[in-house]
Amino acid sequence: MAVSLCAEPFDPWLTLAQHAASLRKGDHGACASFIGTMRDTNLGDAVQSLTLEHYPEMTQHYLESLTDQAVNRWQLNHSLIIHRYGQILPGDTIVLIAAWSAHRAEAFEACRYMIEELKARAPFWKKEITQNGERWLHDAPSS
Amino acid sequence: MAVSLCAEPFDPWLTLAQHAASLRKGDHGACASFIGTMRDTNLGDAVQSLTLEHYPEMTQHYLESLTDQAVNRWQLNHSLIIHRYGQILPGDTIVLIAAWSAHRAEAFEACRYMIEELKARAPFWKKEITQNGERWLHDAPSS
Amino acid sequence: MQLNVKFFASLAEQTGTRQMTLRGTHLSNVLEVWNQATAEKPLPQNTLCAINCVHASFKDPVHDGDEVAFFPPVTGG
Amino acid sequence: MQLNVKFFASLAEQTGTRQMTLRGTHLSNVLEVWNQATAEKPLPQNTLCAINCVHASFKDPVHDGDEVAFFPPVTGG
Repeated sequence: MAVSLCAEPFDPWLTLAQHAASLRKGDHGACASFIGTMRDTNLGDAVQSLTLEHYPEMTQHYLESLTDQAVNRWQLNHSLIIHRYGQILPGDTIVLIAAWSAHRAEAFEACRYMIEELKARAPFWKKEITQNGERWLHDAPSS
Repeated sequence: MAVSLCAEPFDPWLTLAQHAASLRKGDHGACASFIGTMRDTNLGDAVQSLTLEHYPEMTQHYLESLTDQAVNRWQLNHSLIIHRYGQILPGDTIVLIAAWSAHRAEAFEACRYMIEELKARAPFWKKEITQNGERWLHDAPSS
Repeated sequence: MQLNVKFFASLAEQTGTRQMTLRGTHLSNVLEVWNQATAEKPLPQNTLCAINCVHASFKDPVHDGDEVAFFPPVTGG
Repeated sequence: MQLNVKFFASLAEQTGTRQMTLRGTHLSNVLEVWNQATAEKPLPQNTLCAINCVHASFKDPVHDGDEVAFFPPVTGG
């Protein structure tokens, strides 16, 4: 089980490949993964970059407890949560979630649970930088 | 949108990375993927290998129509279905499914839909080779 | 009338046939194709069929030149 | 009583403060911490809070040495 906060761009597929390679072959039958990526438009505006603020001590603590919740609820061989913070550009991976299990239902449900809970509760805040200036996403009308 | 049948082992993460790299940066905000992998035990028995028979003309046709169904139902930037056939060893990837979309709900739903439909309807048949001989999985009690 | 008939997986083993061509006899639906192709072998429970690579039911009509396939429940993925 | 108070994102901008220490006054719950720390600024709708890095509600009690954080709805992922 791994949780990581990341200030620099990372390659989500390479990261997934490395984690998959670290698992014993033949143990898991399923891996469900989710990658959230920065888009270059939002709410009809071109977005040049994103500043992702977070509450470092709480983020780490929250994501670890989220992992524990998933592990307690589903039989997982491995799980992964990686989240960027700081300056982010279009095309950058913002979040990577993955769950390995014997069977697909557990892998899918754990992966979906972790991203939905993270979106609802993890202390991150996005500020978009557009041609018209900056805006906090939590102040913007939801899409 | 891509469908591929594969006689040889392939690296699912490298394949995903290549497809992701072929997409325009900033267009998609979400990628949900599923990888099904051969386990070395099933129904309490050690499994040495698997022979995956299929109906080649129908498989290709079926997987293309499955892609069409997903594309008609969800807004996808890209989708991917890759399935092995032939001789398969523990740890080998059997199936890879991925869906890229602007938002996560569509990516997750399309990915889950494609794997569930594939499991229920795509013309593949697994024969397990164990120490006690061979067995068709469709004759085995379901796990 | 000519039909191309295929059997897969355990059905190919049970019938001892992977592929055969039926010629001459008029057959109106998939079930009649099964009966003719297998010399009236009992149809194993849960057997599925396809006409020209599309899932079908045993009552579906067949036409000259069709490929009719029989197979057990699928277990891919 | 000593409390460490933090504000994040738009709340840090609105209050002009990211971090402050409250000393001396006895405060019994999170809402009282807000009022003291912001000199009774109105609480923006949907403001969230945490005590010692765990989600909390505004009625939750605070204790000497606690870190109390205020932040707008989260938008990560």
